[in-house]
Amino acid sequence: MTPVQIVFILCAVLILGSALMVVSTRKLIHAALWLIVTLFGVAILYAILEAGFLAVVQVAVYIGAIAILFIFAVMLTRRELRDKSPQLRKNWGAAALLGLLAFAGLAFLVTSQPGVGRTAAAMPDGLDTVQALGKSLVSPQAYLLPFEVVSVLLLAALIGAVYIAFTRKS
Amino acid sequence: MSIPLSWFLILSAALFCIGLFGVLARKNAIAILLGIELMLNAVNINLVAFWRYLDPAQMAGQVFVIIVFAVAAAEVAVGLALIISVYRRRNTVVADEIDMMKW
Amino acid sequence: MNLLNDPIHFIAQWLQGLLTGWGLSLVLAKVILALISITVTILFAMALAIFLVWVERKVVARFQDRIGPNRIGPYGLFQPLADIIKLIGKEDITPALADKFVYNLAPVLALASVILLWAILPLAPNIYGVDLNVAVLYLVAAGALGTLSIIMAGWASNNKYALLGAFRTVANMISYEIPMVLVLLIPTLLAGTMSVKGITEAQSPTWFFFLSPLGALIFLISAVAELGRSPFDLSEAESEIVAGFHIEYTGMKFGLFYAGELLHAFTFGGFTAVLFFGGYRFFGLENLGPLVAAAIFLVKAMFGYWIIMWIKYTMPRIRIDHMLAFNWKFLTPLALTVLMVTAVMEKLLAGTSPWIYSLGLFLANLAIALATIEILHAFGKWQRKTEASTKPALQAGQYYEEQNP
Amino acid sequence: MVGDIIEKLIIWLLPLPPLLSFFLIILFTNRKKALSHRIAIGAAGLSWLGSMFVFVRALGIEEFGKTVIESTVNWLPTGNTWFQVGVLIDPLSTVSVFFVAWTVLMIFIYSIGYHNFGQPAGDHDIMGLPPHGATVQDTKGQKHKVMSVEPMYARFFAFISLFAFGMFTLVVSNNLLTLFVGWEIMGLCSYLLIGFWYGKPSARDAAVKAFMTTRIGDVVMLLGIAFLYSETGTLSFREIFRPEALRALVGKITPVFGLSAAGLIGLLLFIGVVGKSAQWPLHVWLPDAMEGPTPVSAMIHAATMVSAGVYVVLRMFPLITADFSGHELTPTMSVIAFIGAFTAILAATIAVAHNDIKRVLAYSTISQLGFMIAALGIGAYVAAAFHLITHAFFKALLFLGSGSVIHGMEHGVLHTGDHLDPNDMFNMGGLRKKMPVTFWTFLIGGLALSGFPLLTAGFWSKDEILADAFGHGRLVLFITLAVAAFLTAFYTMRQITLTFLGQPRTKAAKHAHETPWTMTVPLIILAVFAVSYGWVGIPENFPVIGGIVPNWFHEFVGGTLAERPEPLPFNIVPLLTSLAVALGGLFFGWVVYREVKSPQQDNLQISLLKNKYYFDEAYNFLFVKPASWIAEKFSYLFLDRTVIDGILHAFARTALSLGHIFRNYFDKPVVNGLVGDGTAAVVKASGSGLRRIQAGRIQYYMAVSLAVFGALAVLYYFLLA
Repeated sequence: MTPVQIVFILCAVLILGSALMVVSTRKLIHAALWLIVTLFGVAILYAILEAGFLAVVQVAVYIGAIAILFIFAVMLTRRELRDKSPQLRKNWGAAALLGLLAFAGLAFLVTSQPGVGRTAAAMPDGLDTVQALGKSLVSPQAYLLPFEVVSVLLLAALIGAVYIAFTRKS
Repeated sequence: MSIPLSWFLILSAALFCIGLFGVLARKNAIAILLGIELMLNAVNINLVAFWRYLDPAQMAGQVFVIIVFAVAAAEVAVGLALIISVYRRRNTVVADEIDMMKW
Repeated sequence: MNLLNDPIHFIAQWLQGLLTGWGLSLVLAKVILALISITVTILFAMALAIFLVWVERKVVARFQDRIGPNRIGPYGLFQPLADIIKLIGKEDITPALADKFVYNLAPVLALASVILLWAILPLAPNIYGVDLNVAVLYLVAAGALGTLSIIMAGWASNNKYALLGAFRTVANMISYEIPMVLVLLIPTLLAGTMSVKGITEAQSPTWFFFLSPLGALIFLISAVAELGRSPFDLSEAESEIVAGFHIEYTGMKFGLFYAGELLHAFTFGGFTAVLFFGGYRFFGLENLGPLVAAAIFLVKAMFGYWIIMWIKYTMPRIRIDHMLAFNWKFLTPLALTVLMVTAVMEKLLAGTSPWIYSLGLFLANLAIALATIEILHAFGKWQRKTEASTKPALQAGQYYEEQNP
Repeated sequence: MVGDIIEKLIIWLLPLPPLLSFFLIILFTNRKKALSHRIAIGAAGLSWLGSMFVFVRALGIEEFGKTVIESTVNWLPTGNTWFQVGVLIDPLSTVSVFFVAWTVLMIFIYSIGYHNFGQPAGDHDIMGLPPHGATVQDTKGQKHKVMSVEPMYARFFAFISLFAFGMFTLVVSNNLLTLFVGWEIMGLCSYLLIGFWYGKPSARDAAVKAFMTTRIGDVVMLLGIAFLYSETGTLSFREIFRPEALRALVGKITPVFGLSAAGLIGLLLFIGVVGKSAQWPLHVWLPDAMEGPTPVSAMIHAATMVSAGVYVVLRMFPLITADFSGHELTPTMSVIAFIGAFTAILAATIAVAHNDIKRVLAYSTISQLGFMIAALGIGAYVAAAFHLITHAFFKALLFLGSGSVIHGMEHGVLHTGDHLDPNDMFNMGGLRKKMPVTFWTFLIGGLALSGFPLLTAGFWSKDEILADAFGHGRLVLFITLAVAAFLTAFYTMRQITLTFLGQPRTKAAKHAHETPWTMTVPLIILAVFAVSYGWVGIPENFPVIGGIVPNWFHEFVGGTLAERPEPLPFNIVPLLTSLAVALGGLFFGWVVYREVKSPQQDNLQISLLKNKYYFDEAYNFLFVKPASWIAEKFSYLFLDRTVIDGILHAFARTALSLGHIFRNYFDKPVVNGLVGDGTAAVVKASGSGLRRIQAGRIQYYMAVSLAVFGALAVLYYFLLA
């Protein structure tokens, strides 16, 4: 057990535990807050994987925008602040079974592939991942077009969201 | 780094399936979206892990993650707007009760 | 390497030698060392916050033509300690229907989100927490945690005023984050790095303030909004929603919010200094030693903090719709324009002499400022004209007749 | 270096201003007429500036055919490689950009006047119908009718802007895919613009007809593109035309008529061209397309879009002629040459008998395009390119001129209040005095079209085609084209005589009026080109004047090909022929129609020609009728009503009688008696079970799809992997 492995295991426990809380807790606002914990854990994972930029963006975008949006939505869609009735559907057992089956299948697939036990490739010397990422996002020879397309998608989604949620004054 | 790749993959599979459970089992439409977020994050873990373990000089994995971020933001914006708009008209956010095309 | 030239590493090496000498493994020693340094940073920031309470009270007193605290200690310097004792002595109330865990977590998170920023502030060339290569984004990410703490506090208090305050604050912070991120890109662009240390080093010979005065101005405005200080203190507009998100907090929990706000303001002063005013650099004086550099930095940060206070105590509060409109219709487009113009000018002027480079960027900013003023002027004219044409001016007495037929 | 980048950037940006203008007008300035046309013309002007910049730069480059300007970006990842799209400026696209930019700009400006900008809104004008005129009161209080502004003015400029975008895209593309995109955008715009006055049933029908007819060609063209891509793995012109790639294509024999791959692809692409350039047998849409506003006819159906077809053949020329050894024509080329020549003569004969001023020009366009196609079929690359450009100029000029005439006539019609067709040439006459500018420019265009010797551009280009046909020994073709050229001169003179010469034949013609400057200035500019553009392509060994001006066009455009075509030696026969047919046709046209006053006196109003060889009727009989017959009789009445409904009814009846039996002899006594409500409960349970299939519950759908996906994955894993 190296220290990194210990950190990974702690982080994994944090992620999975909070994710379980997200899907099982009765108070919806707590679910959203637990989601933030999960997202934070994933950010730590990114840091472990030496993707610092993504770790920070994960916090800024996911926690700073998406999770807050969730909390807003939760608050806007209720009369009382507490959820008292059960939040799971009646047949949640079947869903759990399906989830477990899917996990078993995925785990089987993952472990049966050759080379999953490998350790990380060496970081090339002098590679500034942030710079490389930036360059590949704006280089026409790399991912400029997908990047632009996605930005247009985002714009369209925002306009759509504003339009949908807009209260029309009749 | 001394962590085998399979750890990340198993973790991501587990997170994905928890998200799946959330999507399938929760009543509240917002909670379903929460589950979808978990699933997207599981995918992202995979992408970053493969980037790191296979070829760090090739930025495809990270670029994909950024695209997933954008898509997630778009999805949440539109999804939540829809839910709020439905709530205004129907006073419910339970997914099972929103089962008609028109009302 | 001695204590004066490189205090941090000197102490660190000494401590590491000490710990490994006790038979601890190197890894463990490093972990302990990291914990110690984190604790020291936090303690320093907290101590600073206590000092800031005094500064704030003194300065506001001067603005209001008073003397301010002057009884306890020289110049009232120990007043904050008395404040703290009073706060600790107060009853710690948790509302009955509050969400206890979240309620108690929120003030901690509020302060934590500020202290997180201290990890990346470079006090001197070799006194800093970490030199992140994504530090500028880290600033935004930590701000997101601050937003989170406020919405948690507002929700967990189970109080309508608190919730309304939290809504206002979050709308405020999320909106003003956009121009802030946009202008944060300007130093990044000019320095070619996102590391704050790199940005500090890149401000030679010219501070970025002179290359992009508009950028600095927008940063300051959005920082004030991000802090939720006047004129953007809608979250605690006393006449409307009493005290906003911290209405239910008493005692030291309130104290944490308060200290967090002051420290946040000071930290943003520090970031203004780092990003636009050369950080710890001041005409070569920083070469005298890291302690001098740290002093220079703190003075600059204090100057930034003082400007934020100056704004706070001289500007009246503005209405929420005005505030959001100001952001979306004015600040964001302006920030976008400044960013694009700076990027283009930077590319065009790259490789020319520093004088031409600086002058070109400065003039570009000046041109944008003039154009903005002209556009506002024309827009105002147009608006007045349309208003005049749609609503004929009332004759004397007409208004009264209309109201009382 | 920087200059190169800026140059490439300009080429990339060339098509963009019209697109932006389209969106701006559609989205924002739809209600502002002046702003809309300012935006559109500004955009066309920007593109024009860029085009002129590119043109001048390209002229300055030595051996331009070898050192073309090309710039590509990655677009679509395809496995390990990228599908690249980009722009290409070589001599062919340089000259094309030149004529496209000029004609587009002129037509944009002309449209302002044509749509009566600045006139009052009409009394009863509605969207979708041409303006009917407005009543105004002058200072004396007298009311009279004047022309009214087009109600969908802004929309028109939006559409033609989009069209200009398509054309520029097509011309600067370096690959077949973006070329095809531009091609289809133009197809769409053509549809929209022909049906611009969608309130008229004839315009609607014409739009649908144009769209459907060109669609036939386009589908085949897409097949050709797909085939080409699967054979070579690229759609970039310069990569396809690498000698190795061409050799590989020539070497591969396809099962279709034993053609080589190159030949088959060429043929497939050519069928697309047949649709777009209105060649026989897909020529029927073009005359009907005259239902659109006249600037549209000029732009789409004369100057640019139909030229795009010829442009594509020019582009793909190296591929089409890949297995052309020098003398023996390949099957593909023979087909091209035959269709071109046949179309040229067919359309020319039809044009002789028509009275609608625009329709005559439409058939003339078809005929001239036939000339170019025929020239390409015998390998006369430069001659075809030359005629393409000169034709674009003078045909745009003629169309705009005819629009000006119609406009003037409409003025007269409104003034007199007679209800007569302002397009009919027999209603005109003597307009040369009323509309002098239009007359002189129309005359120049007509002479250019007829190939009036030495002076006009049409002479030089047409002469070159004839010379090529003769020089390569294609005698049948030569004679066919010569006859077509004679007919061309004949009907052109007929048109000029009927329209402008003699005395006014109606009151409306008496009151016709010269059109505003926005319409006449483009006419004058285009007239300058219609004359002068021929001088850049005078053969060097032409007697007397050859060599005064160097044969720049041949040098420049010929450089596009890998092997620069050698100029032909001078031969007196084609020259004399073209002199004779041009002058003879003009003379006969004048002589015959000098005295003709009404259609009854016109001996050439043969019903076979009048009805366009009954092509429409034949197509109607062969394709449209059978299709509607199949739809109605077979699909609807037989298949749907008889077979399917019959089966269903049979089921229903069987079920009914069975039910009857069961009810009376089984259900009532047995089931009700024995099982009673149990059956009902079972039915109810299964009903509610089945209802879940369409419950509208998202999570249920998700679970089912996940289960199916999982089952498939397991199956795949165990059976296949």
